[in-house]
Amino acid sequence: MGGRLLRIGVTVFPGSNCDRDALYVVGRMGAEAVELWHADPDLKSVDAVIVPGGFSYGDYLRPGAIARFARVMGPLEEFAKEGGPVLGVCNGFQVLTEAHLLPGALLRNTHMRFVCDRVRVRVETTSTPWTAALSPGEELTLPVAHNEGNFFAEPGTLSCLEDEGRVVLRYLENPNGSANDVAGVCNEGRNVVGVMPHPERVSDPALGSDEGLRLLRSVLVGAGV
Amino acid sequence: MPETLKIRVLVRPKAGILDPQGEAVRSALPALGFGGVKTVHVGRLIELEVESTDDVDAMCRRLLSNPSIEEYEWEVVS
Amino acid sequence: MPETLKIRVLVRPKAGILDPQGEAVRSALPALGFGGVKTVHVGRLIELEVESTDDVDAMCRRLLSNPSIEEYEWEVVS
Amino acid sequence: MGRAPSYLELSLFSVMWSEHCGYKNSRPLLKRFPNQGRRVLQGPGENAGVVEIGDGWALAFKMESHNHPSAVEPYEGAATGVGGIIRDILAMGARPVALLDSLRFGPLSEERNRYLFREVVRGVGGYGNAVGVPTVGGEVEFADAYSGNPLVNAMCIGLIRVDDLMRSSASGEGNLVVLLGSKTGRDGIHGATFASDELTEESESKRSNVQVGDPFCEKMLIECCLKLLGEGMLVSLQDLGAAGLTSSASEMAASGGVGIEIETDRVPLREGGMEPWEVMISESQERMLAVVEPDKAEAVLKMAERYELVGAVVGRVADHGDLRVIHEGEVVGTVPAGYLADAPVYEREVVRPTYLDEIPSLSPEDLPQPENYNEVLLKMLSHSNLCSRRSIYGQYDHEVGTDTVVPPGADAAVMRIKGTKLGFAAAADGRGRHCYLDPRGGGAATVVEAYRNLSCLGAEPVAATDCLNFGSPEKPDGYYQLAECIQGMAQACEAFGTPVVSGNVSLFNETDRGAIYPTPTVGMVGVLKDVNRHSTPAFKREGDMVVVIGKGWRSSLAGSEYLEVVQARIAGRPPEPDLTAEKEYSDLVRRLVADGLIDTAHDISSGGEAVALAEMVLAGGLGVEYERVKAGLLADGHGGRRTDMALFGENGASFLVAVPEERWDELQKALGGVPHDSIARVGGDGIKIGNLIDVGLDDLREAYERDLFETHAPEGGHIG
Ligand SMILES: Nc1ncnc2c1ncn2[C@@H]1O[C@H](COP(=O)(O)OP(=O)(O)O)[C@@H](O)[C@H]1O
Ligand SMILES: [Mg+2]
Repeated sequence: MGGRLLRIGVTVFPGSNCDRDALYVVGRMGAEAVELWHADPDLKSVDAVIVPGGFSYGDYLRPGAIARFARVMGPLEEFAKEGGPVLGVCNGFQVLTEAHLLPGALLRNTHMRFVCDRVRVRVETTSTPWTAALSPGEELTLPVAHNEGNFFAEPGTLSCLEDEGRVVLRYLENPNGSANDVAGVCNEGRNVVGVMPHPERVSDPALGSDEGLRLLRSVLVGAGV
Repeated sequence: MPETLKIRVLVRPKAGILDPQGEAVRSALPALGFGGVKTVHVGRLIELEVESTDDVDAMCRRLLSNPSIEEYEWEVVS
Repeated sequence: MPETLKIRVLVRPKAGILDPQGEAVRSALPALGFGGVKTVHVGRLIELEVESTDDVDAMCRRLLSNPSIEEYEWEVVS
Repeated sequence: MGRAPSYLELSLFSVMWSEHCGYKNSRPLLKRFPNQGRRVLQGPGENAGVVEIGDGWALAFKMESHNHPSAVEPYEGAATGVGGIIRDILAMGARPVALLDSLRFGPLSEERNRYLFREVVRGVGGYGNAVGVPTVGGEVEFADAYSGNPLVNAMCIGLIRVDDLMRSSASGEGNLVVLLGSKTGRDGIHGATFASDELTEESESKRSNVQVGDPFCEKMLIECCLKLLGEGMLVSLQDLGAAGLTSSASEMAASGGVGIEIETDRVPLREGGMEPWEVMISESQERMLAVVEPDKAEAVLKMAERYELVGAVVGRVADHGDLRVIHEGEVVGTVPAGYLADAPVYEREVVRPTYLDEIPSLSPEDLPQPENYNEVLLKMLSHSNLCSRRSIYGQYDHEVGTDTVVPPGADAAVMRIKGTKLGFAAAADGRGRHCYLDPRGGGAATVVEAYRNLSCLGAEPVAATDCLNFGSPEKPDGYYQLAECIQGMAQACEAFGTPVVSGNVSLFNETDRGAIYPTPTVGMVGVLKDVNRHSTPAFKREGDMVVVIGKGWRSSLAGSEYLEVVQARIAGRPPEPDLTAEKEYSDLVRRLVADGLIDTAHDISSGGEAVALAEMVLAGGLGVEYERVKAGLLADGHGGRRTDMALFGENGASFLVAVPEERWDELQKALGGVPHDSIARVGGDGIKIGNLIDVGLDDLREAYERDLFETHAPEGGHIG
């Protein structure tokens, strides 16, 4: 796609609350931010999609359980199956697992508390569009803020994720009881990535760090921009 | 060792009290292609294995339910 | 208008799946003077009023429970 | 009104004139607060105060109490408290961008208090986290006086363009009144009157009308209203709080000098069979009332639908000055809106309580001097009133919005404003014990604390909001405390040029165990012209010189934290705040930060100099060492006083700052005649004060970084 400004969509569900943060950061990435309203079954020909954090539908029933049925999800699933880069952050990660675009599920934090903190994570694979610009084994300090970040997958699935190198980020200090300290995973096609930490919250030196921006900008590298 | 009883506790929002979860699910259903659902209420299911039922009611009152907004019922299921 | 059926859906964590809420309740009980509780599991109670039961199972599978971590059962209560 | 009111009219009066809405007892006293200033765009009287902060931006902010609801149902009480204050800010047209919470509980040794504390914190987080407004600060204290009567004060700050300010006054005969948000149920019927009763066994049974919050709906309400305002579709906007439609409609009408007619059968209801009076006073949450021009009504309702909200035209603006309630086409109640909005006021005689003369005076001579100051320091740092608050704010999303520059943990939070160099800081403070020992001095000290905390970060304090938490004003002691605290606060705000632009009153905070400490809480906001020029308490560089500025060594043990924690006594009269010195030194520290001379500052407050130093060590992970010579000086208490007084005494008007050695001369010049003393150096792996204190970083952390909650506490429930 050469020099063309990349269009990155950000889905907005009722109750999403990191959508504006994501749209802002897409601008800082040097891409064009496109709002994708949950009720419009239209991805507006974006080149990549971020499913942002928040409390879609209040996290009622189960986080992501209702949002995954939103009209925008149809085209999003198509886009994902065709290999389009999709990043789910926090609640976005939960939505993508509920939609079966990513394996496993995110359970209640074992300590039963909402956790808002900054944690160290290790980049486990750089062969995804969202980590391509990082170095393998690199350590990042990223913010987490969630009630249900405790990644679970059947033992079989989990070992398969490990064997296929589909654990994308791993906690160096586990904030929620997550299996194998998993902080992020990708799908078989490696184009769909879900992470509990919030890269968009550390994408600005004014906020003390832009490690998140480096992660997010990977998608531009991947796209050869 | 004493054989244990299986207890099932159902906790639901008191009548008249706002049930945001139930309301959110109900209003979402049509969009998911599920019509004809009149009301939805979401509560908690708690299953216990106990040695005796003596304390069960007290547990429900003090810990398992919040009497200010919830009502509960319990039964021995086995 | 068609008279409605009251449905009760019980959703619980699959056996063997970590249940932080149940664990929290269990570990809180002794401090409150409630002994002799072997296991505690916390799940969801969903009560629906529907016109027909045709869709109920699909709703349970697709929306009300997450089959990869939860199991469900439902019955017509009235 | 010249005739006997109907039952409906009576219920309107009863809810509106109850203290909660009408400020019967406090209104005359509130007049003492200064409320003017060059930055003030909106003082008291609207839903929130508004101050201009530059570049065409303004901040709308207010603090509100939800004490009684939280005592009965802590999770929902706290949650709906947060929801309510957010809607006040929204009503001004501002986007809510920050929350703070000011909390008081009985000692954590009691199970009931642990339960209230745990569920209140969960409630604040449960609502704030979901609605997507970061909780960036607050404060919490534990004392017997709050057992059974917790205090839950929530503050919200909103950001708005000066030109976009919204008001609540209705206008335009024939304009339509639209209700937006959630359906109306029987929530909190008579809750407004209940909120001003003393808590009794009997009120425990009023639980059935507990209000439940729905942060999801609130989030939709925020986005919907901001969109409607952005597109200029609203004439005026007002939140529904205590007394529901009644207070909102009558206030909108009264302030606009018009009348409003409400058709109760047009209000979307959650339950059947609600009487008109129930609809009028229902306190169902997540609702806003808007005045809309007829031709825009349809678009407004469409917008509500887009945001999955209930929207309905429920009435119209009329030229008569009445609030008229219409049911099935019949007028079932008519009350002049002004009557409702202006409740009668009581002025009472101020009588000095005898307890003040019975407070034991403090003669340090008969206090035993501690043997081991390492133990004393650790005991102080691990005390529930001094230890880290991380286990609280770690449950609050304090980063959503990506504007939090200085998160909780410092003296105040700093927020940026995207697209500008501007920033603002906010802090909430209260000093219950001090106000009990000396109401006027304590009232002033409360304002001082907030002023100092903002200045530490380099922010210029511009205005304040407050929450007046007191016992019964119908008892002489209670009224005296109320009057005197207000006097002290007013004097300080006057001296500092920080007008009080909004506030809230919560009286009758009494249980069968007696009244709470008089606890006015103050929320203050300050401006940073360059948000990158701020300081924090954390030590940043080995070798920095640590300088005490102000009255550090003229400290006292009277009513101090040390006296209560270590000597187990509550006695003496804390030193009178020196407002002139407080302002002079605070302003100086702020200039030092703004000029880029220092990036490390902390005020000496609860726990005195030693605790303040330890906090700076803990925040930065770098140790500190008193220079030997000076240590001697301090050992005899900075000139002949007791060691414990020198280490842990409190006085105020004092700060600790740190600078690289090469800037020491520059700093001295800048300090000029202001009393200061270079006392220590950053370095080592702990806190070392001569031969008195030597504690390693790990021990400090273990004492300070305490988890204030039980581990794995289950959700909800009703314990105790
Ligand atoms: N209830 C609370 N909610 C959020 N933050 C809190 C709360 N209590 C304390 N904090 C934060 O912890 C830090 C220390 O609080 P405090 O000791 O009251 O500060 P100070 O003594 O400077 O007023 C501050 O940053 C404050 O914002
Ligand atoms: Mg301070």
